[in-house]
Amino acid sequence: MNVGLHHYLFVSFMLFSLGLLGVILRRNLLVIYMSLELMLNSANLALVSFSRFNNKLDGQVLVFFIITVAAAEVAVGLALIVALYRKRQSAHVEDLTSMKL
Amino acid sequence: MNSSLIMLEISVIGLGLVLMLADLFVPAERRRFIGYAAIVALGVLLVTSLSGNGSCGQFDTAFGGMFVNDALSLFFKQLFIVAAILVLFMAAEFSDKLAEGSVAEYYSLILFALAGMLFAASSNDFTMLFVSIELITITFYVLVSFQRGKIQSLEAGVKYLILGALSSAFMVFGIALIWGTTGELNFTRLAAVAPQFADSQIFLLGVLLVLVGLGFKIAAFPFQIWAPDVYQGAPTPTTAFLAIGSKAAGFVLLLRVLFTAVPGVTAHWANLLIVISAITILYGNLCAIPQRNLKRLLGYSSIAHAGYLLLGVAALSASGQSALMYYLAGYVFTVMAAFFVITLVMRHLATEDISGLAGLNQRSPLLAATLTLAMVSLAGIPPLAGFFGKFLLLKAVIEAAQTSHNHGYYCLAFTALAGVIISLYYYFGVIRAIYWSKSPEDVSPIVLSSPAKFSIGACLAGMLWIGVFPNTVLNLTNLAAAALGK
Amino acid sequence: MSILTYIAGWPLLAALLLVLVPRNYRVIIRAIAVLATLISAVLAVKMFAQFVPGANGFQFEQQIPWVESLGISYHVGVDGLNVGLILMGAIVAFAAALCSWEIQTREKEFYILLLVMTGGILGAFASLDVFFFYFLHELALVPTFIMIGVWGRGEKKNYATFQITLYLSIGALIALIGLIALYLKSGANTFDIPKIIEHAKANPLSVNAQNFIFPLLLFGFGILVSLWPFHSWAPLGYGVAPSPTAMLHAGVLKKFGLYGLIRIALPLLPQAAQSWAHVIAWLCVGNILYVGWVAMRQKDLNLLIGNSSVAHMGFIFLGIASLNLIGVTGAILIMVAHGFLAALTFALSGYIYKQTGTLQISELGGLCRKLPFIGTALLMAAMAGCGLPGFANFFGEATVFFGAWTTFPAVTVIALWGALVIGGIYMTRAIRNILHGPLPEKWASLADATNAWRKLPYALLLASLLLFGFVPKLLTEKINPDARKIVALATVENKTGVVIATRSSGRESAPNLLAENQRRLASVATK
Amino acid sequence: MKYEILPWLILFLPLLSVAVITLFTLRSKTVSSLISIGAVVAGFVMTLLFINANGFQFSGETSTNWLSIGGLQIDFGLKLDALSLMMLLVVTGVGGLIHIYSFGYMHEDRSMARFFAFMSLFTFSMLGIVLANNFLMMFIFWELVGVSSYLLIGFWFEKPSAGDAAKKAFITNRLGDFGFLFGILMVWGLLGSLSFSTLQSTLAANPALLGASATLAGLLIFCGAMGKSAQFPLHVWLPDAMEGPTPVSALIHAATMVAAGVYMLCRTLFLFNAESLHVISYIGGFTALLAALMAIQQNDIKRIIAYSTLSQLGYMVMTVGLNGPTPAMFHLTTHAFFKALLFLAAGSVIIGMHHKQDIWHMGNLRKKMPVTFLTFTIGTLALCGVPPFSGFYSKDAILAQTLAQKSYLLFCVGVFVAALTTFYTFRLFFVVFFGKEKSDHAKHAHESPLVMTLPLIALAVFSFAGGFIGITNNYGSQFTMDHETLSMAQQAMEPFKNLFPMLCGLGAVAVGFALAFSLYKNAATDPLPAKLGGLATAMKNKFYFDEFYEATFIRAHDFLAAVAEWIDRWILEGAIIGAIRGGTDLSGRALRLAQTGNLQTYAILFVLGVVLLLYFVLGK
Amino acid sequence: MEQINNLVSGGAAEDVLFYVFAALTLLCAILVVANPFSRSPVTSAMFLVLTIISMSGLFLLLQAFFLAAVQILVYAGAVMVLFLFVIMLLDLKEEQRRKIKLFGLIAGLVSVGIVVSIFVKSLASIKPAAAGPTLEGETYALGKLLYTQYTLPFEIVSVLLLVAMVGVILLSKKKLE
Repeated sequence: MNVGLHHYLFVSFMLFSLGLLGVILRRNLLVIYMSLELMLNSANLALVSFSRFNNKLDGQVLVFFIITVAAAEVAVGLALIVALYRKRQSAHVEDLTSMKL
Repeated sequence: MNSSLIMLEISVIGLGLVLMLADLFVPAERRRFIGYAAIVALGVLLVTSLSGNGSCGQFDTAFGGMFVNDALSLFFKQLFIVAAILVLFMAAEFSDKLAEGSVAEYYSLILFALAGMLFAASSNDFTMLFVSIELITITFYVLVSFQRGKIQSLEAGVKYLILGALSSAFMVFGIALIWGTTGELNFTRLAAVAPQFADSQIFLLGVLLVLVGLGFKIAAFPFQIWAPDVYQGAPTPTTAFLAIGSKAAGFVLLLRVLFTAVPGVTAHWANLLIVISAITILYGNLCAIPQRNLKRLLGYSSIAHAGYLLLGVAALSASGQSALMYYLAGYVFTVMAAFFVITLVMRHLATEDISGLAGLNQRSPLLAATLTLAMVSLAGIPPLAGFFGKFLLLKAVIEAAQTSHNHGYYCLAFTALAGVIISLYYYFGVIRAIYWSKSPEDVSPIVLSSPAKFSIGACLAGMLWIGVFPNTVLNLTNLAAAALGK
Repeated sequence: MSILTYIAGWPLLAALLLVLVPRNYRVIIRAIAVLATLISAVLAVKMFAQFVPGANGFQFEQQIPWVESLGISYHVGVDGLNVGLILMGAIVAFAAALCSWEIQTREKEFYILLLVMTGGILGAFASLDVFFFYFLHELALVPTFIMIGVWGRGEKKNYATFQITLYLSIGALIALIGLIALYLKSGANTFDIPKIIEHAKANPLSVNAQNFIFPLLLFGFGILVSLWPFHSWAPLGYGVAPSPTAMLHAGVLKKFGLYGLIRIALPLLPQAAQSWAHVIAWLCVGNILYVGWVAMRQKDLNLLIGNSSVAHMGFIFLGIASLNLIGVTGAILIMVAHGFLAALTFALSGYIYKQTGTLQISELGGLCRKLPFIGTALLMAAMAGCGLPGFANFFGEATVFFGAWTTFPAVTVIALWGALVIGGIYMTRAIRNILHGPLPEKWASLADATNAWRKLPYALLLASLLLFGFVPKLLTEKINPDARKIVALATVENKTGVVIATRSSGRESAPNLLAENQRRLASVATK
Repeated sequence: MKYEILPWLILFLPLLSVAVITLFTLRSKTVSSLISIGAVVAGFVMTLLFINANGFQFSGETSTNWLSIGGLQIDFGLKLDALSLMMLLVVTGVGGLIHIYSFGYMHEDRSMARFFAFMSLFTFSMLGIVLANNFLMMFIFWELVGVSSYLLIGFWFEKPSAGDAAKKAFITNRLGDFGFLFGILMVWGLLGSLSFSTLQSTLAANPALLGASATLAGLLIFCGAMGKSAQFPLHVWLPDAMEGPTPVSALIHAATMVAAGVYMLCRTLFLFNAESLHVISYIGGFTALLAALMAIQQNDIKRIIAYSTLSQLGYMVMTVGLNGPTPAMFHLTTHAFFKALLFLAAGSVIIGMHHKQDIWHMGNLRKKMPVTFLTFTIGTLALCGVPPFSGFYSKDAILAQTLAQKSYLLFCVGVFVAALTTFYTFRLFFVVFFGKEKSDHAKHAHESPLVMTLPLIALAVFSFAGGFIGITNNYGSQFTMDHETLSMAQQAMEPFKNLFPMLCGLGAVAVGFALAFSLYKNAATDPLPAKLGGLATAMKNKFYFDEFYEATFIRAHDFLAAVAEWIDRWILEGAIIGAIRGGTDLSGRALRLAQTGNLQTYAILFVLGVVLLLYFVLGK
Repeated sequence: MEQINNLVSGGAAEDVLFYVFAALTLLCAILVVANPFSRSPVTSAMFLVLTIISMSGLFLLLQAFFLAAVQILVYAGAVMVLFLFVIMLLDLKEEQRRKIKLFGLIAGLVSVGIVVSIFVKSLASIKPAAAGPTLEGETYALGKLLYTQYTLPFEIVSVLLLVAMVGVILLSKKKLE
């Protein structure tokens, strides 16, 4: 069987799900953040494969934007996590419960 | 290429840059005036955009149909600018709580977020949708965690960051699927091809994932979970802007996606929207009942209001959309008024608990009256804005029930009704705390600066004006809704 | 500008004015409130006097477009149905303002709310536009909640406020849904009541639509009027409410739902009204009999009055349910009469509370000795409450009985029992325990209402009751022509052939209905 | 009709007096009482003027429209005929005398002005009943006399017993009124009119119009009379009503109001069919018997007279039921004279005794209060039916009527009651006026002032002569087509036309007197309980009617009230509202638990939300 | 470029490479999320770098050369370095082995399972492309598109980067007034 769109999409879906699983299960903010990057990347993969099989370039442009935005997001996010760590000496999600109910 | 269409956005971004630079040259003790300068500039922009000859007034598309100026975008842009002006006023009052060196940045970030919202209002393409939403969201990450000295602010920032990024991931994936199936990113062109894919699972999946992202922005069930924490932790002006700007941006995009891009799909989702709207209303209102923290209370209440606003979406009609926008217009002034009072009270008392409101009418009758009226308007009681807005929304829903013979709409109307009644309980709780809880020993008066008085007055006037003379706004929203249907 | 705009407008304007008056100018605050309501009352009397009975259409009309795209306009006008109500409302408002001397904390806010409430009520009754009708009612309703919550008395205050807010909001909102549905279904694309009715004459609503909308209006409005079994808020709320609020709400605002049923539901939803009439009639039994019993058990004067006021609503519903000219006219008569009566009783109980600090019936007794004026007034009010001739209530109730007799004889008999016997029992028991008997020593220092200013509200309300009791024609000749129109619309025959027996004139049709009546009577007799 | 304005003035002058007294002269006892007395005396004079101008044999109506709604036509109209004119004379005449008497009787009371206001209100209402030309108007005044009676019974409201008695009277009357209005509605529903004359002509034209419900309608209307005239089973209020001042008892509970029931029956006699009349007559007879039995063992001077009133009312009702309106009205009129006289005399005794009312504290008063004694004697003789006192004639007419209607059982009852009446009246008479003084008060008793004794004397004259001054002529002309007017001598000889009933009546009087004389001539205590045992106790306790009603009617209502209140409190308010409120609050608190503050939970919930959304749309 | 192009041009080889890269990507991704041997964020980060690199391999297979490069440069080169830098900076210890919340675990697994099943189910609805893939890695075309049609988003993204910059500075400024 030839490798086609379905295969790539399957990988992309699995990647997305793995990322999701990471977000849900891991407790370290940084790891969660990495999992989020995984999810974004899965979208990239999907876009690129669609782009390839639909013969349209717009998807790749979108990927370009996604990568840029992701980079910006990571920068802000990491700065935030660092600031938080300085305050709390922890990057654990469970320690972030000063506001609830 | 009608790049002149984006003059407004360019001006706002430029203004943001100027403010940031101005910071370098203005002495520290006068930085407050940077904000006032920004307000004046925005006021000018508002007037020009209102005039009809300004960039917003030209109804056209640009950038290959990616950017569209129509009555809808015009309405929302005006709404965003008004909101931003009021937030800047609030920020000026709040500035002593911010790190001293970063006041100007705070203003300029507000302007950048505003730019994102303005772009969102004109988005007619998923790329635009994505980047404008990201611009708003990332700016808000910073705005939410702006009080670095306060753990709650940072915590709120992180929560918003993670969940925001999560929702972005879903949305991006959804966009990928939509584009992958249809090959179109442009809303208008998508609408033309979408009918072919109406039963394509993967296409529907894509649309749903986009809705997840937008649902997050407007804090609709089941993506409402972040709202209370973030509202509570964020600096109050940010909260206010989040409650209005971010939410409204979510709604304008939701309207565009549902009614411009995939109207055929939306038509089948009446029940989905009904359920989401109903649960959102109930969730927000029910959770708010035992709430004692004012900002958190407003967080829950904003969830409930997202639900009310969704009534207009669920109605799937022009009158529903028009009602939604009308409601938003009233909501701007109401929520701003509420947060303004909270800002000032908190600055004075350093508490966010409702009990802190005790004796407020002795401290400052104006603030007490303003908060009361805001609560009354949120509860939907005449003659303030909230009443007529709810009236229009209910009307739209019942109209939908009658035209579509879907009894779910009646259930929705009754749920909304139940929500309104539940909400009376906690809104009146706030009023009660102001007027008839035991006054504390010390009832030192809260002194208001004249800009604060001015902006509170403006909020009150807006609330009353929209409630008592609905014609002007209603005509605008009707036009906007008509533009959406085209 | 129509005189109606002034009647409703002065109190609202005065409320705005009060916002600007510093709170320590108490005399001025009171004076403004009293003056504004006085002006309203005088204008209302003038309007009532100038009203031409039986004139075609509405009088003192005024219409200003408000939201054209929805067909909403500020439209006021009176015909026989509301002319009496507005008069009653204005007089009661004046009396309530006079009685507000008992409020001694946060007076400014109280008077503002009172004036807003007054303006809202009067405006709602004058309104001929469904939207404003509702809008102004809400405007009047909210101050009620706040007044009860802030100035209420007793330890059940919070609970009562909660319950009254909950109930009335539910009622109002259900009615709102009904009204919106009606607006949409009518297809007239206007909220203007006369226009909708005109439009519906040519394009009547389908029976299905009617059967959907009517219950919404019935129960929505019914909750506002404490229709059984949605009544439990009323005694409780009135039990804790400050008396001016209770006067205005029980006396005037509560009539809104009934007025809405007559003004909107009957003419526009005739078939539904006909098929629901028997339900209303039997719910009245709950009001009259059941609540009457509940009233018998009350140990608190205000709760007793509150329950009796709920029971009175039953008669009005019965009049409406009878769907004939006599019944509907009687219903409106009671609405006016009960307005004065409820205001009077709550004003009096407020006085007693102010003097004694309690309304527990067991604690009181023999008050007639120390409070001859108040006692006599209370006695007269109680007598009016059990339907004594000479007071306006009697003719209302009697008329309702005559009207309902032809359609619901069994219910009428039960209502008679409720009115004459049960009403008599609880009223005389209350008098016996409050006014009669030896005076407990602790009340030896009570002071009667001595100066004319204090006596005025009670005297005014009593005089109104007596005036309409002796000369009911003042009202009936005004109500009659317009009630006839409403009834004519409400009794349009149903396509399916089920005709609810109605009769506009007993005398002419007496022989025709003989057989039917005899059958009914036989069934009553066997019961 | 000449002087059409006069009836209106007669009716409204008392109302005017009420208004003037309450609004202006409440402070002044004398002025108030004079206004009130003036109103009723003027009424009497105007009645005479009117009769003088129009004569008795006259029938006319004057009316104005009060209210008219579609088929409901309510007039405010006055019906003037022999019946109402005679009643006018009784009400204003006897009433006037009682008003004058009250001026003396109430002189010490600080609320005398209020008293006279109430009295005027009552007079107004009573006149309204008398003059009413339609059912609703009659009902209105019916209610108004009820309330004035309530006010007057409760006049000394600080006495708990007075308050209770007033309440009881009001509620019992209300029970009767319930039936009355029910009946009115029924008649209106069937005949379409409320006016007496229209009804009469409609019914005359088509007697079957009332159809099957004629009996029911008749009995319901009789219910009104049952309440007002205190007929069994609604008789219980009248004895208690003696808590009011004595003039009130005389005016309302002897002469006028209680007679209103009989008057109403006579006024609307055309409505009743044979069955309903039959029932009415038996109820009347039974009441007469029952009340007479109860009277035997009462010790309160006023109560004894009250029971005798009950008993006499029973006579009247019985007679109406036997289709004898003329004898009934005749007895009503004479009864008004002598019973008012008895009450006023009793009042005089009470004043003399410093408000002691127990007859066993009195004795030997004939010396101390000669005028009172004399007039009381006349009243007693009239009540017992000793010729030639007025009671003799009217009672004889009644007995004759029973025989004429061949109602032998009721005849026997009538005769037996006559004997009982004599017995208890003379028991009272002997114990109060003869024997020894049984208390200090009795020793120091004194005669009443002239303003009180003069009305006594006036009434005594009528009690004596009432039987042959033309009363039957006037009533007869109303009810009998071919009535012939009799001269005074003919009237005086009337009973002798029919000897059997007369002799029976006289025999009964003789028996009763003999018994009373033997038992009570000089008795210091009541010898009867020892002789009768349980029966006496039952009599004394009024055959336990109060207790019975307490246990049934009142208890049932209180029980239902308790049930209703329980449902209200626990089901409607407690369970339903409580559940809604608690449920709302609880669900709020429960939902809130989702907001744990933990980011991970939020993420899970978010993803669950996505799953929910996807499943909702795509899962099917 | 040329070499790689040649390397993957053969259909079978391409398929094999796909499976290799795909397996590598997923395996590394699994190790990012759930590494049975280590819970250190550093390990996760390193595996993420590997994931990204193997993904760019997939990009290459899809003829998206420019993006493959950007992926490595930006992600592996910049973003991940940032991550590692932060991890080092914060001196993060291993994630403490706190007790796993059963509810969280089950809910997470179930929900992700459902998401996967819905995803996979919806895969079936993808219509096979009408024509075979013809798109080659046209960097030029991509650039043109980016600077013509997509100018506006591009500019907005630049503002976004500015915001991010400002934000990072604001959030990381040492001085706290």
